[in-house]
Amino acid sequence: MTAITHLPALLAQTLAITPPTGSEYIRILPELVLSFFGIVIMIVDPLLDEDRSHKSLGAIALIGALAALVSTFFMAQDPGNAFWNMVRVEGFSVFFHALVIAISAVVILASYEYMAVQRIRAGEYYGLILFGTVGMCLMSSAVELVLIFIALEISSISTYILAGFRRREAASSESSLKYFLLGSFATAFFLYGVAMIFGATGSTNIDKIASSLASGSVPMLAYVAMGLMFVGLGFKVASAPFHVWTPDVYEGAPAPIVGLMSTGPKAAAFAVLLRVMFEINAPGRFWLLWVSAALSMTIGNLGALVQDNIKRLLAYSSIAHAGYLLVAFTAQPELGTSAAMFYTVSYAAMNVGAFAVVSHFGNVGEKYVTLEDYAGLGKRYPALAAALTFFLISLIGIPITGGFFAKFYVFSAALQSDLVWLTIIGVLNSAIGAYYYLRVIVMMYMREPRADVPCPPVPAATWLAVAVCLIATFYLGVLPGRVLRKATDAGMGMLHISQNTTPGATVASGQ
Amino acid sequence: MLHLALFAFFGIICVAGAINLLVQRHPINSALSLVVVMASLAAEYLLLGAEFVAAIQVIVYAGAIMVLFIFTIMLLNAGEEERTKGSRVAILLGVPGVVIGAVLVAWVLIHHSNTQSVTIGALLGDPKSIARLLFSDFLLPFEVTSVLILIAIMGAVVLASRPGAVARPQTTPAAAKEENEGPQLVAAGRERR
Amino acid sequence: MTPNLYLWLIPVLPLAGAAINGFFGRSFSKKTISAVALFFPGIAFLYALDIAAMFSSSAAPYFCELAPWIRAGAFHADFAFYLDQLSLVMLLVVTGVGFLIHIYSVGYMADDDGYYRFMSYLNLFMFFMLTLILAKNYLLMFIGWEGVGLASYLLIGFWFIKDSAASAGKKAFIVNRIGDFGFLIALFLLIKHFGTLDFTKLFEQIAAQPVEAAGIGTLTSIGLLLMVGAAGKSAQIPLYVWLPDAMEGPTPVSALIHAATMVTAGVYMVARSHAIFERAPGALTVVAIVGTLTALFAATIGICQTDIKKVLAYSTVSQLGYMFMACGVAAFSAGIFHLMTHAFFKGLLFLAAGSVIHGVGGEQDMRKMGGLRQYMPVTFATMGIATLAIAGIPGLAGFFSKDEILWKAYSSPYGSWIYWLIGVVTAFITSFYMFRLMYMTFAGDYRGATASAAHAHGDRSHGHGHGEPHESPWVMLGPLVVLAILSVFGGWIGVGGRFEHFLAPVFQSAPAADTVGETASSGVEHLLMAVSIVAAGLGWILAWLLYSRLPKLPGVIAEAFGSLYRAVANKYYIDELYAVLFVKPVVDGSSAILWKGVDQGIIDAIVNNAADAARHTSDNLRHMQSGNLRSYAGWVAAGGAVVIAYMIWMGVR
Amino acid sequence: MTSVTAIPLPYYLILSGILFVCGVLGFLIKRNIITIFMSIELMLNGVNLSFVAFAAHWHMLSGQVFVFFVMVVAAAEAAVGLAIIIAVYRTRETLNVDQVNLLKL
Amino acid sequence: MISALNPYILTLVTFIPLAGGLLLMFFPRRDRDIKVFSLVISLLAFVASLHLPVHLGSDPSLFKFEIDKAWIASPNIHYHMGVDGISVWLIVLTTFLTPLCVLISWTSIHERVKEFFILLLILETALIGVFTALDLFLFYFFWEATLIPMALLIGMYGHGRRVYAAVKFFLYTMVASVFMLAAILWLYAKTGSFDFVVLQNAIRAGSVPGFVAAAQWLFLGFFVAFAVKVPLFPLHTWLPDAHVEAPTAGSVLLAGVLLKMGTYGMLRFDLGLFPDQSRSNAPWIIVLALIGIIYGGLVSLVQPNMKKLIAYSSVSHLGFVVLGIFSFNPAGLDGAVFVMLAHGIATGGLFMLAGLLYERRHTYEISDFGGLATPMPKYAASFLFIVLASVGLPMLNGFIGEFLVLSGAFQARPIYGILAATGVIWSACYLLWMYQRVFFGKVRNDVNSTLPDLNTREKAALWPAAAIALLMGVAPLIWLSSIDPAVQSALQPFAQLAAKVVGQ
Repeated sequence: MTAITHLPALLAQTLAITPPTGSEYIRILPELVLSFFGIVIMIVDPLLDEDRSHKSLGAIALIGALAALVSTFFMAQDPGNAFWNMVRVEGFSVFFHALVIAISAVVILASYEYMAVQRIRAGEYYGLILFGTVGMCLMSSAVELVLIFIALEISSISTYILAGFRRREAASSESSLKYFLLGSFATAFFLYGVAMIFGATGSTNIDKIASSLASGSVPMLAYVAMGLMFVGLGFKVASAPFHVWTPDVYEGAPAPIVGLMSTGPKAAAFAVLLRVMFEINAPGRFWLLWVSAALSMTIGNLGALVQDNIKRLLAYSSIAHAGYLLVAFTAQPELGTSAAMFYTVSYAAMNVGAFAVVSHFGNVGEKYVTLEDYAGLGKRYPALAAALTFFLISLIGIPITGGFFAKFYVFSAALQSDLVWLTIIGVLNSAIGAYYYLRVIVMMYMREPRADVPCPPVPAATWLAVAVCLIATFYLGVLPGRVLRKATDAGMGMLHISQNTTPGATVASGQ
Repeated sequence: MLHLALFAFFGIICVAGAINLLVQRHPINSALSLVVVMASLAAEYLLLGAEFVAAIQVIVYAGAIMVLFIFTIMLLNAGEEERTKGSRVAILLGVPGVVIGAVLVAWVLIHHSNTQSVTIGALLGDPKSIARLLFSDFLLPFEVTSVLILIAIMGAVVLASRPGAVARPQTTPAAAKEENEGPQLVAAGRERR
Repeated sequence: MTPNLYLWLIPVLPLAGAAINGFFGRSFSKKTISAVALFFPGIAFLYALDIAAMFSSSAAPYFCELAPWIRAGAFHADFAFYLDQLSLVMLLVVTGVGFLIHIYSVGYMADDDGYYRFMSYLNLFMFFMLTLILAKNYLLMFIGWEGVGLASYLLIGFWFIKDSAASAGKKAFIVNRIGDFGFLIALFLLIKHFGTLDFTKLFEQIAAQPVEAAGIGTLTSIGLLLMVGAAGKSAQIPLYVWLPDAMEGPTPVSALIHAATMVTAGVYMVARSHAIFERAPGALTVVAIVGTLTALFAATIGICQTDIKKVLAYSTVSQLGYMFMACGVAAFSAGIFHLMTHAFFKGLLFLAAGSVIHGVGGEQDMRKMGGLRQYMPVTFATMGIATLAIAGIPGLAGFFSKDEILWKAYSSPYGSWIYWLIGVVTAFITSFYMFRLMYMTFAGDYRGATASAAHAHGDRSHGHGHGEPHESPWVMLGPLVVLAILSVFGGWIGVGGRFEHFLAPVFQSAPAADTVGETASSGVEHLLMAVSIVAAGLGWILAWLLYSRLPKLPGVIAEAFGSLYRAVANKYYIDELYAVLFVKPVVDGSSAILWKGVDQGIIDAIVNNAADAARHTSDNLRHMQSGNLRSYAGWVAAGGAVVIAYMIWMGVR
Repeated sequence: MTSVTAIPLPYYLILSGILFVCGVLGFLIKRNIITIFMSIELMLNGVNLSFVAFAAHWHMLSGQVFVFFVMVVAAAEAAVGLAIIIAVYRTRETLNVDQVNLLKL
Repeated sequence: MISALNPYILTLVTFIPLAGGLLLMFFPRRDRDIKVFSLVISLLAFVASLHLPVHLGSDPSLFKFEIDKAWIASPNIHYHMGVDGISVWLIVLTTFLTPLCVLISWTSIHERVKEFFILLLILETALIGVFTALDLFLFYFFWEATLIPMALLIGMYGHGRRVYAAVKFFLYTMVASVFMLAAILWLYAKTGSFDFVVLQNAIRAGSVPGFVAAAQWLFLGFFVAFAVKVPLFPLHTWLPDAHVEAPTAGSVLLAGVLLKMGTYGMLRFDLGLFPDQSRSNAPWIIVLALIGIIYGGLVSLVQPNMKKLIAYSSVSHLGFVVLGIFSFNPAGLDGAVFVMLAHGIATGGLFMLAGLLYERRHTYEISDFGGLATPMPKYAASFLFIVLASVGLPMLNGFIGEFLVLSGAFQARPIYGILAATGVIWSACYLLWMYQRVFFGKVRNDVNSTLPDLNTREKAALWPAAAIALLMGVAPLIWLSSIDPAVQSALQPFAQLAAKVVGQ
């Protein structure tokens, strides 16, 4: 990206192209900031003493993430398209930028201790997180399928690598391999879909595609294209039947990274899915999403019932949550979008938190990740266990947690779209789901501690990470209004609907 | 006519190569047949007038990427793959699914893609016009690929380097479990300097 | 117009006594306890006498609205008391006899370390009994009704160390509950149809009702249900079984609760509800039949009992049968009359029996007694009087009341000669087993073990063990004497229908009863009277023959009628029958079918199976995760194929 | 503008489809991880062809530009993928995908 | 108390315990201080709650002490609380029982004392909240909020198969309440409001689109959630397990208050929002209730375990409540509410007593006891008193309620009353039999011969309950006078219904 600095002049001389204006750079500011800090890390890494480098590198990465977070604010200042309509800055993309960057910031925090305990190369680790975040950010703001594809690849590849970071464990490299191969496999489908949509409409720009599909009869190719793209994206968001990779990968990957990839890339992928499904008013999507949602919820929850490995359990739970999220996609766009966006936020909050706790309990080589190891943690780490309990309660979807409102909005959106059956399947699933989350709580509080499980002190960084997630979850559970408002606005913006005419608004105001 | 003949010729080679990739049991053979596929594809590109693409296809794909593959195969001196019974799902569910899907898609492509023909050089993909496009409309993706490549490099470095290569002092009591591993790793770390 | 007599004081006084002894008695000295326990009922008794003195039939009935109690929707029930001739009689009987028995208990229970408990229970009983009597509405009456049940539960189970006593208490309470069930339903019917339970309002409305023809009408069913309640409380067939067992309680309890007062509550209730019964001939007939049968049935059982108290218990049941017979023929006043006299002589009998038991150190088996007359003459004398009274020997209380009943049973429009016949037979049996009791206990020589083996019996009424039977202290004999006097002269107030006329204002609504009495020629009356006297006499003579002249004979007869004898001796196996018919099925059924079967076998099984099913599907589902990459690719590809197929279908549609 | 030397677009599309399907099948039936990876490349090539074909059909060069990006991505994937494969080989001493099933259920 | 704080009293009463619990979190682990503190807090809440009935005002049929503030703009959730003559007493019941629970747990909880009392106080807040909430969302929130602390109380401090019991309890309620959630969401989706009053008016005005079609399902959605809590006959099997395993305080609150959440919900929401459906569904509901009454009685007759016995007796008693509610007449509803309160006191007392015994002997098996009346007379006396209250002896609290319910049911349909009245017999059977087996006879087990009698703390925990039981029996008007009007107004729509029927 360093090339960018001198490029405009060059362009100007050689091929008389009007170079991008400064404001267009502002519109990709977060990406720039992130890449910059990524590069900084790469440069600094070799200079530092290996033994202690992970601390300082982590600091840099954290600063970078926070800086990027701040820069999203500037980015938000002047919405609009940039770089020949490659990216669009609007409420929607800003929302996801902030979310994704925040996620990686917290994950970086949570990784602090992990770095030390697991003895992982910090430089590449943090660098990859930052670069991966660039990809996720671009996914949310790109309105050009090719750019989306590349961004998707960036975030994916970085997570493929990160998944393999516990290099002493065979499991880690295996999960990396599975994730990589299947990921590329699915990406190929997505790409084929892009090719077909290009063939069908002669463009890969979301708006153009939308307009050309809207005008006249939808060509057959478009349907196939949509199908193929759904396969690719469905894989990324781990929705049934494309979820198969999730448990294995999550089990093998480093815990904080699971926290990241179960939320960050997922959120970005959902952003893309929202654009593809709603902004391009994707033809014939309804039953696709309906079935996929129902399947994901059911498979996820049922699959989790008998899991004994926390990470695997949470993997299944993430499948289930993807299902709940897809319920929102079946609802009317103006209702579903905001619901889905809110869901991504609260799911990120609780899940990252949960994994932060898990990664601490896991200890060296993540030896202690089975339910048995969690016996009696309520006694050993009262506070941390309480935190985990809170996250789990949120995942169950019990009031005063973000998880509750997330489900709540999704289901009320579904009901307002008269999707009674899907809602019933959903609530039943959330009831079933209660069981396996409860198992963890039961383990922590109702069993005697195991002597052989070590309990190292909880470092401040982990505390901070957990606290952030805790506060976020709680805030979303008590005062979801603001975030939902933002989500609604963003969603309307993306759907090009003016505020005052939305059912969402009437809901908000009530009677 | 000639045009069609060329198309058919390279097309058949291409498909043959692809199928050969599947039937060959030694990775090297598969790799070579993949090279064949790519070369013949380059020819197809030429037929479509995408000369620059054709060139890149040969240079980058057949030249760089496939070399990488073969290099790896050599490195890991992978032998004949043994016919293990790994997965029923793939055979019973996947293959039929794929076939069905393929048939359907083919049907769509034949009937529902607008069946207008294209001629040689229908659209000249000469370097200049492509470059113009690449540095205007696709400037951002182009730049972004740099990040992609950066990541790829880092990944390759991290994953390919031997696990012990980076040693961290034992920072937690829990880590003390691994005395056997610890010291020698540290040693390795030093000698790497 | 009615002077406000503080009626509520009468029940509340004993309650105070009960409370004081109950809470603090543990730390009191025996004297204090006795003082408290006697003081309050005493006052109540005196106050009752005072009321009786100033009672004027013209002013009756007296009301006393104390406080509102329940207000739910339109339904009201208050703490309201009510005094008329009927309740006055009951009041005097209960407070009077009750007080005497309190005095008696002071002596009888003196050595028991649960003394304070006992006394406070007795007071508590007085409270509930008086509430029952003085209640102005059925609900308040029901309070007393259940309350006396509670008191009897406590007192029967007073020696709870004895399992038999505990069970007897429980049995009494539960059987009573069964009765109360009927009572409750009756109340609901009343509420449903008349919207109130207040006697005055209720009976006004009912008086307006026509007499129901035979067959089930509302009033009839109400009457029958009330009768169920009464049968439970007053130990009528089929619910009499608890009373004999109730003899496990200390003897004064048997005297007070299970002879003189509580068991007669049923009779009182029926009499109180006469307005209903008079308009429900069907119900009346049932009452009469039940009463008659009970009278005969219980009497026959009485013949073969050897436990002195059991004999008296069955005799009580049988006498209660008489009373219901009276009520059943709408001769309520006769019933009440017998109730009163019975209270005197049966109370006396029990107290005397208690004195006997006390004298022989807790022995209750008559076969181990005999010849006690020289040891305890006073007891013998008083008990003799009582026996004469109950046997219906002319001149004594029992004679008048029983004769009244028999006559009414014959003459009343509801009556029939069958009732009369059975009544007479019963009278014969009664006098037989009563004199049998007298002979076995007092005649001949002392057959009891002189050692203090008695204590094994667990009746702690007798602290210091010694061989010789002995007369009881005067604190016990006093009441005997008083009751003896009452048993002699108590009946005279009934002569010439004075008692009946006194009660007439209450029962005046009764269509015919007394008028018929006049019309029937007094010749018949005297004839019947003679017959019953002869029957009583015969009973006496027979008893004298069998148990005084030729003591061997009873054994021989027993042999002769082997099975019959055994059946009678074992109370016709009724208890066993009930056990097999009701208790066992309920318990086993609940355990086997409901709990183990439905609860665990079906419901929980379903739930758990659902859970297991979920876990099982889940377990199968995991095998989707074979861990093999190509399988995963297979899923993805297949899924993709389905998606594409669906999309194409959408497209061609 | 159809001339004698014209070829119907569907031919190209079918060809690309065949390549793609071959790739998918390869993924499903091949055991050697590297070969599986190659079949992914095959799929990408198929996609590329249809990109170019569509580009010719729409007379839009962007279609050809996409091919470059796809190639770049393919290259990156190749680098990373092969590195991962090496890592797996280190820990497992095998390249048979059927034996890489530590994580399951 | 000053009526100035009327607008805030509900918030105060509801959240005093929670505040206490939060403070407790920062306490040092000195058990004694913790216990004393939580006792003080719970007493404080009790005193504060007494303000409610005192100032309930002339017309208890309306919602009093209302506070209605917008909480969340979207969805339109209000912090809307208010009480009428019915809920006010349930609140007082809760605040009354909690101090007793604290006392009863004084020595029985040894480890993780702090957590215990924190959970207890949180639970109290949730319980009170359920009875105060007038916003369906708020209600659901508190409803669910009771789950976790209760489950934890059972699971952390219970005995034997506590985990199984806790999970069973949690899942039963969870699964059932999601149906309620769905129904609530539906209502919200159609009306855009969670406010009970608003919804009620909207429904009565018939201005809810698609209501008629969905009403039956909505009714069922609510009803199932409540029926599980009650618990109604086929859904009751979680109760015995939960009770047997729960710590004493848990059982007391579970039986005393938690079950009432269900019946309260039926009364307030099922009858309040769906009068027509309540009517049309009444027959089978009543049948279930009757089965529950008899079935519960019979099954508890044969329980070898004291707590299980009491648990099943609860099934029987709560059957009375449901019966009363669905007989739709003042007597029935008055009775139902009264039984709720009475059962809360009596059964709460029974569980306390059982708990005391467990503290001494660490068993609930009836067969392990016998003859206890000799070593511990005071205890026996208290036990007998509570048993009699529970049996429904006149002049004690049990009787009033049962009598009213029965007469109400009888007026609705004689057979209902008759069948239900048999429950009176059963209750006498199982309780007295149990009492005899535990207290009467000789002391068979030497361990029992030296058991200490009640000490002062235990008396302090038990006798208030006994006193209230007596008071409720003698002066039920204190309660009925405010319950009755509220019930009348609750029955308004049914009166109209009947009128309509007559009219047609």
